[in-house]
Amino acid sequence: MNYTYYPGCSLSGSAMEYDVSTRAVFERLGITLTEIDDWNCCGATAAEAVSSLLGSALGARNLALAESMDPSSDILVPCSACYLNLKKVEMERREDPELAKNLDTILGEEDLAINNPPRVRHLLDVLVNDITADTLLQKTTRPLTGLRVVPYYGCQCLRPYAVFDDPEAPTSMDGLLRACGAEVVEWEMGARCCGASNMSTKPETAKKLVQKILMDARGADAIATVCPMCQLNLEGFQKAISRDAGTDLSISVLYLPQLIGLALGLDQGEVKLDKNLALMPGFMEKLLGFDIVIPH
Amino acid sequence: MGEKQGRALVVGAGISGIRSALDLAETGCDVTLIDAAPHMGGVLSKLEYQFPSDGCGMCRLLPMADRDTCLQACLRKGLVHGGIDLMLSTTLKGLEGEAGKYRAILETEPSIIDPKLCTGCNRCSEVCPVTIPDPFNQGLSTTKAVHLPVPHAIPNIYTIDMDHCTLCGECETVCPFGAIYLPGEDRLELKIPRTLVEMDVGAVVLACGIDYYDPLSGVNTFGYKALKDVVSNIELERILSGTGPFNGSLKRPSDGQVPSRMAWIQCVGSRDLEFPACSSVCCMIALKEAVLVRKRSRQTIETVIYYMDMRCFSKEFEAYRRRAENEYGVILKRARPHSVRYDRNTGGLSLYITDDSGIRVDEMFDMVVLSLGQRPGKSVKELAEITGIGLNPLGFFEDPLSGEGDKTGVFAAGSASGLKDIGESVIHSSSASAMALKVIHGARSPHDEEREPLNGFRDVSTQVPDIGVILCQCANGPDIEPQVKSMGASDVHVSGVMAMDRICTREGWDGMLETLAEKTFNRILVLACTPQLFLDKKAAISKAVNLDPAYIDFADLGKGEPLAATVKMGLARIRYADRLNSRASAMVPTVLVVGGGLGGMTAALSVADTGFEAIIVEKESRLGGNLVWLEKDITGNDFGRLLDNTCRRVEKHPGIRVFTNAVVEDSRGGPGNYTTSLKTCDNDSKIIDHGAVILATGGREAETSAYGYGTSDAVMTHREVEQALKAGTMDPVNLNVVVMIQCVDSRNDSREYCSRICCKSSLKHALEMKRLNPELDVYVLYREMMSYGFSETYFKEAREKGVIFIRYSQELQPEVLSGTDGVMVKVHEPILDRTLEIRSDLVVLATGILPSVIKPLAALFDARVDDYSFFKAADSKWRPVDAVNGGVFACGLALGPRDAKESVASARAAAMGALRLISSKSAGVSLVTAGIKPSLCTLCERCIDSCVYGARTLDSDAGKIRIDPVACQGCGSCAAVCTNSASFLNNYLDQQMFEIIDAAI
Amino acid sequence: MEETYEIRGTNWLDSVQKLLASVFETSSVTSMLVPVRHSTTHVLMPTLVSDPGELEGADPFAPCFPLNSAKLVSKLTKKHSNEIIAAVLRPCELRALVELVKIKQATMDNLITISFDCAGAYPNREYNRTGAEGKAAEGKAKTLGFMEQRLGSKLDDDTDKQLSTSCRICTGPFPENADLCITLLDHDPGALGVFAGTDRGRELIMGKAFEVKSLPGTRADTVKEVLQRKKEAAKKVFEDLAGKTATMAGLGNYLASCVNCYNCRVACPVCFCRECVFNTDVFDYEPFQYAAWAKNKGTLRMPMDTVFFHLTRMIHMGLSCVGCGQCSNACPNDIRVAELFTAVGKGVQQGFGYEAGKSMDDPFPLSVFFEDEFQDVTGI
Amino acid sequence: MDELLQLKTMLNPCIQCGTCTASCPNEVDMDLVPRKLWRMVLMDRHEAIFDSRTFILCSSCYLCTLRCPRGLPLTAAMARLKAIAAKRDLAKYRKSTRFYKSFMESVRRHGRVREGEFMGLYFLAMKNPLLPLSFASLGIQLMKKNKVAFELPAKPGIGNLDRLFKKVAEIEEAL
Repeated sequence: MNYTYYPGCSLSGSAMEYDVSTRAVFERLGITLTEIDDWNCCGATAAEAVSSLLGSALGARNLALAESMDPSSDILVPCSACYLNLKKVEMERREDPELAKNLDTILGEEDLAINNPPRVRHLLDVLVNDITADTLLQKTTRPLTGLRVVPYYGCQCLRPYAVFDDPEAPTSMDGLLRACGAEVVEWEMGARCCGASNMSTKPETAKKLVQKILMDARGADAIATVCPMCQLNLEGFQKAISRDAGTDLSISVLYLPQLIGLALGLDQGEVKLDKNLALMPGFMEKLLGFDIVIPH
Repeated sequence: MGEKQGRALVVGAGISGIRSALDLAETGCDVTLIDAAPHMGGVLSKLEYQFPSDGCGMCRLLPMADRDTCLQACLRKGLVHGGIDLMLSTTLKGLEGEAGKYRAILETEPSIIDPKLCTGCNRCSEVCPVTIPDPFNQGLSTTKAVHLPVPHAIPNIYTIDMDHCTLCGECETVCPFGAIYLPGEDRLELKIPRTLVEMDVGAVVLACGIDYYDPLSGVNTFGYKALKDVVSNIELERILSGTGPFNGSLKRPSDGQVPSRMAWIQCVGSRDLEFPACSSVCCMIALKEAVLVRKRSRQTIETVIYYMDMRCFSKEFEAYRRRAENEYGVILKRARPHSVRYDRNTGGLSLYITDDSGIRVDEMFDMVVLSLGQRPGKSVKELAEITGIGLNPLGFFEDPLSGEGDKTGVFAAGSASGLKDIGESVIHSSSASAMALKVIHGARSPHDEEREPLNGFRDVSTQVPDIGVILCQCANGPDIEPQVKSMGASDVHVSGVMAMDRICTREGWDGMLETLAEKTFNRILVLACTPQLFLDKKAAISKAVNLDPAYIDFADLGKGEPLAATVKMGLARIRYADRLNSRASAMVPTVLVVGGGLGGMTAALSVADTGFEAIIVEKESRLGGNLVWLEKDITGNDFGRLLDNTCRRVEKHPGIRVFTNAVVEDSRGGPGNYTTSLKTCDNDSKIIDHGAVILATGGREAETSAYGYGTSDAVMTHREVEQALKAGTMDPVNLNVVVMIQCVDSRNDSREYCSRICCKSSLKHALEMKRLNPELDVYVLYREMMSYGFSETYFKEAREKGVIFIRYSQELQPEVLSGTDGVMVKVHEPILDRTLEIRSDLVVLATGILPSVIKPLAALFDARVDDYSFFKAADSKWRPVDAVNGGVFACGLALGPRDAKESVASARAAAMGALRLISSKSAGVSLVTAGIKPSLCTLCERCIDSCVYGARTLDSDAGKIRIDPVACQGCGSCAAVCTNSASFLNNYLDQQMFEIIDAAI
Repeated sequence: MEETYEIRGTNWLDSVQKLLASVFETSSVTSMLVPVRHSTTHVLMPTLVSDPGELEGADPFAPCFPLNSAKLVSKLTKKHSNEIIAAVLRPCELRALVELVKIKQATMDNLITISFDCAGAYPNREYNRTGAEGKAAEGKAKTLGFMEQRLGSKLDDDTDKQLSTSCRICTGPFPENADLCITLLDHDPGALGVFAGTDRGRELIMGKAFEVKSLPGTRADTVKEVLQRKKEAAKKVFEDLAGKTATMAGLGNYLASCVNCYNCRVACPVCFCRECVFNTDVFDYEPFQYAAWAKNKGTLRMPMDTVFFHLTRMIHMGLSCVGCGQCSNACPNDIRVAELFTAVGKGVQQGFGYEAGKSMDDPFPLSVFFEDEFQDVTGI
Repeated sequence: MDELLQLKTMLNPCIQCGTCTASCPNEVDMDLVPRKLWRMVLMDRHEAIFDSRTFILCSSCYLCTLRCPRGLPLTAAMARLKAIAAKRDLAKYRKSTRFYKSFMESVRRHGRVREGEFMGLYFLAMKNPLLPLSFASLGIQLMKKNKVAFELPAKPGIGNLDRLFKKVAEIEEAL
């Protein structure tokens, strides 16, 4: 079981810890990730806002590259925005022959083509359905016992394409986190929008959404995320939002593979905990208390 | 009349199946009525309250003529009719042959409990160790694995849920009648195996009903089954029911608390992507439920209905909605909630909605009811394959406008061809049975045996009562013989008490007949359990002892009442049993049809096709009515061709006489026997004798002076548009903007009802104009789009084609200002909350439907009109086309607004009603019929006022009250109001009742 | 306000006689039913007068009515006749007549009704005891004295202890829809007013040579005051009665002295059966049945079915009871039947939103059906 | 075909039920709630549409798309409005549209986004000397973690997507 890996721009910059921890976890699980050569930006939310064809073309180029590398291996995408953009091309191409034709013309410029592209899979999808919680449970050597985690899914890995989870009441992370020994805290905000794409241009609107999420997460030790936009949004503005809300809303925010990596026995450096912007002392204390246990 | 017809098969024993089966049985067919369930009644067995009366009225389906052929009891319990064989747990597995000569293969589920032996004693259930969710209460309460499928059904046969049964064998051991055969070790060996029956039938009626949308099959955003206080509307009906999980008190399932706020969410599984049709009945169901809740709670529970369009499109529905809002305080909110969330803080349920102002609000409720949409019945697809009947794209039986030309002898009835309310289902079922009857009649062979004539019994009416008592003894029951014998001995009228071993068995029964044949009793009382089922057995006893069934009665030992009271009451009743010595005159085998439009012609054809005579009276010089100017309907049916075909068939039919330029002048008589004079064109009078009358006087597009109609050529009505398009005088290519205004002069204080076809007309014309000129801008200004049923798809199509729909309210009506360059329409757009000005070339007004004047005509036949001057039906649900007296019927627009297809169905139903009456034998008067003692009568005429059936008249020449025994339904109102005791109800006489009461206390 | 004509004679009886005579003059009435004090027996009895000269003995205001005249009007009009007659009726008699017309036991087709402000009446036996049944002149004087006292006190019932209970609790002592309505309250002593209660009355009254006047301005207030007093009196009587008769045992006690003479039934103006069910073979038991019942219960009160009889009459006639009180007058054993029937009648009529005798236009209950009625009883 | 007409055709089946509004996380800050916006599109109220800030506030959470009972691609419709606004370079939306444009410019040059470079491009495009300050707090955090560095626009190099961008523009021109 190997995957063609599409990291996307964020994972090579502001979300490097997501990239590093993902690779580390898969390595620990004995699965090879092969990065697409010369992959390009998926267009994020910006491309569609400029030209929808441009958005599709950017995604299509990556699919074509992946197909040329290995048509039988799924494309694993950790970033939700990238995932959706690539998925959208995968789906829309199939339904809209006109679009498919145009994409062929554009890709033709670089002598690329899409025939039967590999499936686009989100990291969470692969973890839940391919790796499975059972495997994690077996491989967990450092159970995160007593760590209270709220799983945050964001939007674009869930919607509009309901591929691997309920698009409004997702639960796929629950099993994975429990397999890691963590306690999953029930909350309402797992699938609510954090407003990341507005944070640069309409921060006053976006902050309201983040505030709601942070408010509901109170009581948990950490938020687990699967999207670099969400992660940055939830960890980067905690001080300002706490100030607005008049109450301390700071909370540790970690990428899901970081938590899984820790449970699998990786050390803090291997999952790049040093890059996280929000790690609370309470969380770090608990982390130190987790013992490596030898699996029976 | 009363000729024996062939056999018909009716599939499905819900109300539609019951209606069809009774129609066919009453017109002389043998009927086999099957249902896949172990009980009859379909979905209605679970529903106790129906709008607009908020009560039940199912028994109104029962025969009105020849009443004694049918058990006159609550139909929700069961149907027992001499001409109907009921087969439960039975499905149609194959059908071969052709119309009139089918061979049907019926499969009956193997039964673990032998229905012939089970007496419903409940001992099995008492010992059963397995508790399961009660399917009758939608799982809201529990029952045992061996249970009654419907607690109030007769017969009360238990069933075993084999999915849960542990085969412990307790029930088998305890059953006193040996009725239970649990399967053996290998579980496959069943003592009573699956049975296949082959049967020759002339026609098949498919009344297999519908299913409901299952929210669990979709994304279930409303949390159905996940949140306990989110219930479906059927579950709520069960909660409100006296046999429901809380014995009829309204509680929420989660904690048994009385809710304080309840929400209904409409269109769950309807009008969506998966099912782009409207389920037609949910709006009224929700209104009814909310009204029930308001009534029950003395208006303390707040009820809110979230809806998209409140589709109260049938005649009385709008008035019901007004009552619900104004009298009962039901709150209606136009909004579409997307999901129901559980609020952890309050334990309540929260709904996010956007109201009209665009503000998002979060509303809290403690109970949410989902108005689940319709889906085709489980068996529809299989039945379509077996019978060859077509399916529409949504998987319902096809329902063509004209079934006349079809060769097939298979007809869909009721909601199997799309969800209908009870009234529409009843109409549609009678329409199906009318077509089936035609097939059977056409295929009838002359060798069929004639039905045996009644009478020829020995005359015992003047003899002193000489009562024979038969006591049915159960081997396992207590020995009551000595007690009954001693009671018999002390009653001077009893000359013998005979105990028999279980007459429910073949041997017991034969033994009883043998014994009785040797005796000469003139009254017979049989003491047994569930005597309701012995209706046909009464006839058998009657034959064996040559005694009018009037002198044979049963008393129920199984009700748990004191034995002495039961026996004495039975004796008191039988002692006074009698048959009124009056005879109804023979039915006149002719039906008068007033009005020669589509409805009138269809009704006449349906009558004449079954061998009776029909006479059409039309006041115009030609037949056709509104069809003359209509071109086609929204589905594309060609009305010109329909008119030609129908007229041709009417003119050629030997059984139909047509009088054009003629009107009804006067009429005398009553159901079965009318004498009517017609005035024909040359001022001649023509006298006609007929047994029933069908009023098909039609209706017309309402005139208007609203919105500048009449002052500008650019303002037209739909009729004018239809004619202009048909004649080619209007070309939409020359138009740029068209505005259509709905509900003109309608659904307001002066004309309350919805005309129900105008929205379809507007959609039809909007789509037609867009087809001819895609550039055309069409605006439809509406209050509620009444695109019920499958016509919802055209609403969707019109939107997709770019027709803009703007909602306006009664308070803020559009304005039309005529100018030199076209017309300006001003309308407030509620979503944008601003007034739009639309400069248009054409404004089309939907002015609604008015009935032709029928009040004087109806009065001639002792029928009435409703508040809107349409024909007043005896009961809008259960007797939707008949007048109370049972001899007058109406169809088409005379009955209320309806489209051509619905008119045709109502016409066939009206014909079926007339046929039920005039094909009745009426040789004997029903046992429970009113009489009069002239010597006591002071002619106060109160009985006449109190008789809703119009069975009583004053014969002023003779100074006597006359009773029509056919029209009389034995309700007893006349006897109740008569202080003189001059009016009496046979078999409910004063002395008889006194003695029965005496015996009871 | 309806136009009123005032008539001033030497006294009330003279005034009313003038009015009655004028009816003969200006209409085609051939005879008139009116209480007349008989010239030889001096007994006051409803009399059919065809000679206006005989009206001299007419005394409709005497505190006595030996029977409810509605029954007599029934006899005069039930079968078809071309004669046009007039009838002077107390308001309660008129109400009974309206009920009888509704059940087709009388018609008003050829009938002119005349009614008046009723000052009440004494129980028949009481009136006889007062000696008013003396000579014509004494009777007349008695009536006028009664009128003076009653009208002077504005019908204050407390000032006349002899009045029958039915009259004290009567809440309809004023004429409403008679063709001609005579008003006595608030007129000068001896004078009376007359106004038309119907179109027919209007035609009749037109062109009469009486002085046109509007009703005394104080009348409305006085009427209100009288009714208020009577309502309170009625309430007291009914409460007292309810205490006594709420249980079967209580009712039995109340009716304990009933002997099944059926006089109350005969006196009742609205009881109209050709043959009462209690006279039929339904209640004609076999000797062995009596024996069996006696054995069953130990004792059997004879005659049987007395309570049953009254219950049946309440059921049959309660809706039509006009509260005239003649049943009490008729009882040989002084059972206060009228209070019982009036109370029950009022209650049941209220239930149906009906008032017996009030208007010809109100349909008789039980002959019409409303879907929503009696929801508290039917539960739906 | 006119872009707005295309959009209108796409939205024709809308029934104005308001589910989109009730679902939108940013609805409170919108001057025209989504339901009204779509109504405006159907009614050709172009001025009103581009007078509102509704579509620019869409954060692409796709809840409305998911929930629309008519199955309309509402998030895509919002994006289309953004694209039209970007193409017309409407002053009201420059803060956002230039953000997107700068982002895409970075993509065109290098195939990938260099977060630092794109922010630089954006600041240049907005010509607002105060703008960078509003990003300072996050930027400093990121820089501290050595995740991103503000950099001046670099010359296009490996991964340049000029050809792709050009072809897309060509096809769009022809539509």
